[in-house]
Amino acid sequence: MLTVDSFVQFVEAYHERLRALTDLLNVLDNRIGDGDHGTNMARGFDAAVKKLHQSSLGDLGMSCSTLAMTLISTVGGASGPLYGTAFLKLSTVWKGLKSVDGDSLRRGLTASLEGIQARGKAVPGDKTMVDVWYAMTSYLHQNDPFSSEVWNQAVETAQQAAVETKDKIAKKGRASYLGTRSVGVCDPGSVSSAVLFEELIHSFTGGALRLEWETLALY
Amino acid sequence: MLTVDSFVQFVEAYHERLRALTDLLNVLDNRIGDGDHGTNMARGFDAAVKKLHQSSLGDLGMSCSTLAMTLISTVGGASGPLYGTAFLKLSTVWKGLKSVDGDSLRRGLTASLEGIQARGKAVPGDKTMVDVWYAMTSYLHQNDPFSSEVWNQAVETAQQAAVETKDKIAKKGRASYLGTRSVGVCDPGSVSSAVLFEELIHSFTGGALRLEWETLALY
Amino acid sequence: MGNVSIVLVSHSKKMGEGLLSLLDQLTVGKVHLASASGLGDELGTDATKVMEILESCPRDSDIVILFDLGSALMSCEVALELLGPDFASRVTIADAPFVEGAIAAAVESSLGHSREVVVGSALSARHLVKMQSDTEGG
Amino acid sequence: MGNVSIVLVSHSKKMGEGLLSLLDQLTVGKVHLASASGLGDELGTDATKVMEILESCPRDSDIVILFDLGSALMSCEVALELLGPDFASRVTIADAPFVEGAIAAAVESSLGHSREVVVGSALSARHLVKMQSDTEGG
Ligand SMILES: Nc1ncnc2c1ncn2[C@@H]1O[C@H](COP(=O)(O)OP(=O)(O)O)[C@@H](O)[C@H]1O
Ligand SMILES: Nc1ncnc2c1ncn2[C@@H]1O[C@H](COP(=O)(O)OP(=O)(O)O)[C@@H](O)[C@H]1O
Ligand SMILES: [Mg+2]
Ligand SMILES: [Mg+2]
Ligand SMILES: [Mg+2]
Ligand SMILES: [Mg+2]
Repeated sequence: MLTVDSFVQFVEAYHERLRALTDLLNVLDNRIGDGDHGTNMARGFDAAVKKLHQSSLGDLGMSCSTLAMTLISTVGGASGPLYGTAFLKLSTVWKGLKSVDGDSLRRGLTASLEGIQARGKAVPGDKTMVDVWYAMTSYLHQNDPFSSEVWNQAVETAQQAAVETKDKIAKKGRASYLGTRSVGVCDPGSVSSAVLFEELIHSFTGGALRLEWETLALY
Repeated sequence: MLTVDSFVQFVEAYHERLRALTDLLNVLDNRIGDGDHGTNMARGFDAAVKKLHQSSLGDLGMSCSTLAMTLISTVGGASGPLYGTAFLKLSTVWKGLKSVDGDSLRRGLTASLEGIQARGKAVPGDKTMVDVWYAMTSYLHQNDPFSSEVWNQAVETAQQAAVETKDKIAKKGRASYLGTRSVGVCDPGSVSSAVLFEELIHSFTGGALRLEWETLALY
Repeated sequence: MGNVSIVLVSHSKKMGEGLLSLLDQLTVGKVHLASASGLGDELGTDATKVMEILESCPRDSDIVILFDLGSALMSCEVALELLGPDFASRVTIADAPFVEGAIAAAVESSLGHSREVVVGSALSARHLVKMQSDTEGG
Repeated sequence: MGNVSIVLVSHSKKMGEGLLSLLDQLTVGKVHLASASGLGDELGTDATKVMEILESCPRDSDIVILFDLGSALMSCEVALELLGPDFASRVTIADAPFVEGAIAAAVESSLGHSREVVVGSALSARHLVKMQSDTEGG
């Protein structure tokens, strides 16, 4: 179950992870983009943590829209409007709710995926964060009812989808400028998305898996 | 006859004319371009006078190339490389000469016109300075031998060509963005060219006509 | 004042401001021009800044947006979604070359043309021949 | 270091520098990039500055120039004439959209491609679709 408090804890925890992962995400983006994804995400979630702490958050809808507005104004890169759109969609689905269960979470993530795809026009396989969001939501749709086993597997599925972007050719975003030269490096936004799911599910379940990342295998 | 001294006097005199005409040329350019032709030309010839005074000018070729180099680095607008090219061509034709006669002047101006056309790809009638340079050189080719009457007529021919650009549609330069809306205003570069010929011929003949300009009829 | 405002959305504040001054010179006050470029002084775009700049355009004017890269486009689209359909109906994002499209659009707007014509001229800037071979003559 | 240097010639110093920083971020030191833009801080171009910037490119590199407006092109052409035919033979001025062409050119150069390929990609940027309709899918 996710409440306003555990949602804020998720954002805090994800922010910590991003701080630790900034260099890795920059390196990945440097290889196939412009080298700023780690910096962008850390800056955005740094601002988000501050903003959430300052705001009086009545419900999860408000929490998500506050996060979204912060991201669209502070991340700077493509990931800003994309993650921003994801949390705007969540804020619509979770409007007025003080807590959400597994069904609501799945419904929310499905709406987010649709939002990300409408925004960036990417489809699964294009070597973008969509690959991870799609893998995550598909897994949740195919594995009802939810158990802690299912949540753990969902997190692993997301990681696997991120790792599998390595061998793909980027079709969207800056990495697509490189065409086939984008092969051999994981998509940075996919990695940041998989870690986001780790932390989101961890907060949601109060203790799902946190995964090991073989960072050197990512590029 | 033009010598290094009378060439420098020409540049000085033209500079004075440009200072007096800056606003008018800006207004014309404002109506059909970006409003800077007067400022551009005044800045360029201001720098040119200073540069010519500082330089030891062995011959007319050097005088013209010094002027040209100054114009291409200080005028800033399209007229910079265009007038710059004109004087570079003159410097080639007049290489090593301490003085030039009417034939040399005509040969030089003909080469300059070719240079301007090669640079800007305009043809007579496109409502650019080419209209005036073409009218001037054509007149000189048709009116041999040179007499003071011929030089006076040449200057009037140049002015008339400038005035006649008013009813034309610009095909080159910024004014061409306006299409038919460029009609009704004289081309600023044609006006600055006609005045240049007034001063050049005045220095060359030691006293040819200086014309009245009905400035209010230009736009 | 033309009825079509021109808004520039670039990743670089400098690039947006530089282009703005070029357009300014060409349109001499006849068009409302604005830039929502950069993430502060960093490279990036900020959808909330785009919203602000759009909202500060004259209310009776339509708006044409020129953007540099796909991620700027996404910020524009988020901004329009947040401003709502009524506002968005006044706005067209032009899929045009940033500089050449903006110049064409600004000139057309300064001539008092409609949003449709302004957008059309921006799109046509794709086909603009900036270099002319000698043989083409005129 | 790619064998093709990219030189930007804009009327606005800010616009040239802004685009340069965008290219810099994309090519992360793999390409020699330079801007010969503006007339000092004023709007305009300076052919002697273009000459200097061209001369300061690595001597073993070819050069592709992107320019914003026709008058910038004329300054480039004067610069090449003054540098002479040997130098000019190493240089191509691309008739391409300034921003989109420069990005495409810089990326291709960073991949080590030849001047021909770099210029080709700049020219193709004319046809770049920056906005994609939803129905186009991938
Ligand atoms: N059109 C798109 N659709 C979905 N995701 C995208 C798209 N474009 C970029 N991304 C995601 O954004 C990430 C890059 O984000 P970031 O580096 O912050 O922005 P930028 O590319 O503007 O520098 C990519 O790794 C990819 O996952
Ligand atoms: N392609 C061209 N060929 C010939 N003359 C041109 C061309 N483009 C512009 N001009 C001349 O240059 C003048 C404008 O000069 P100026 O205002 O100084 O430059 P800019 O147009 O770059 O601001 C025009 O009035 C016209 O006579
Ligand atoms: Mg990036
Ligand atoms: Mg970026
Ligand atoms: Mg002008
Ligand atoms: Mg100008």
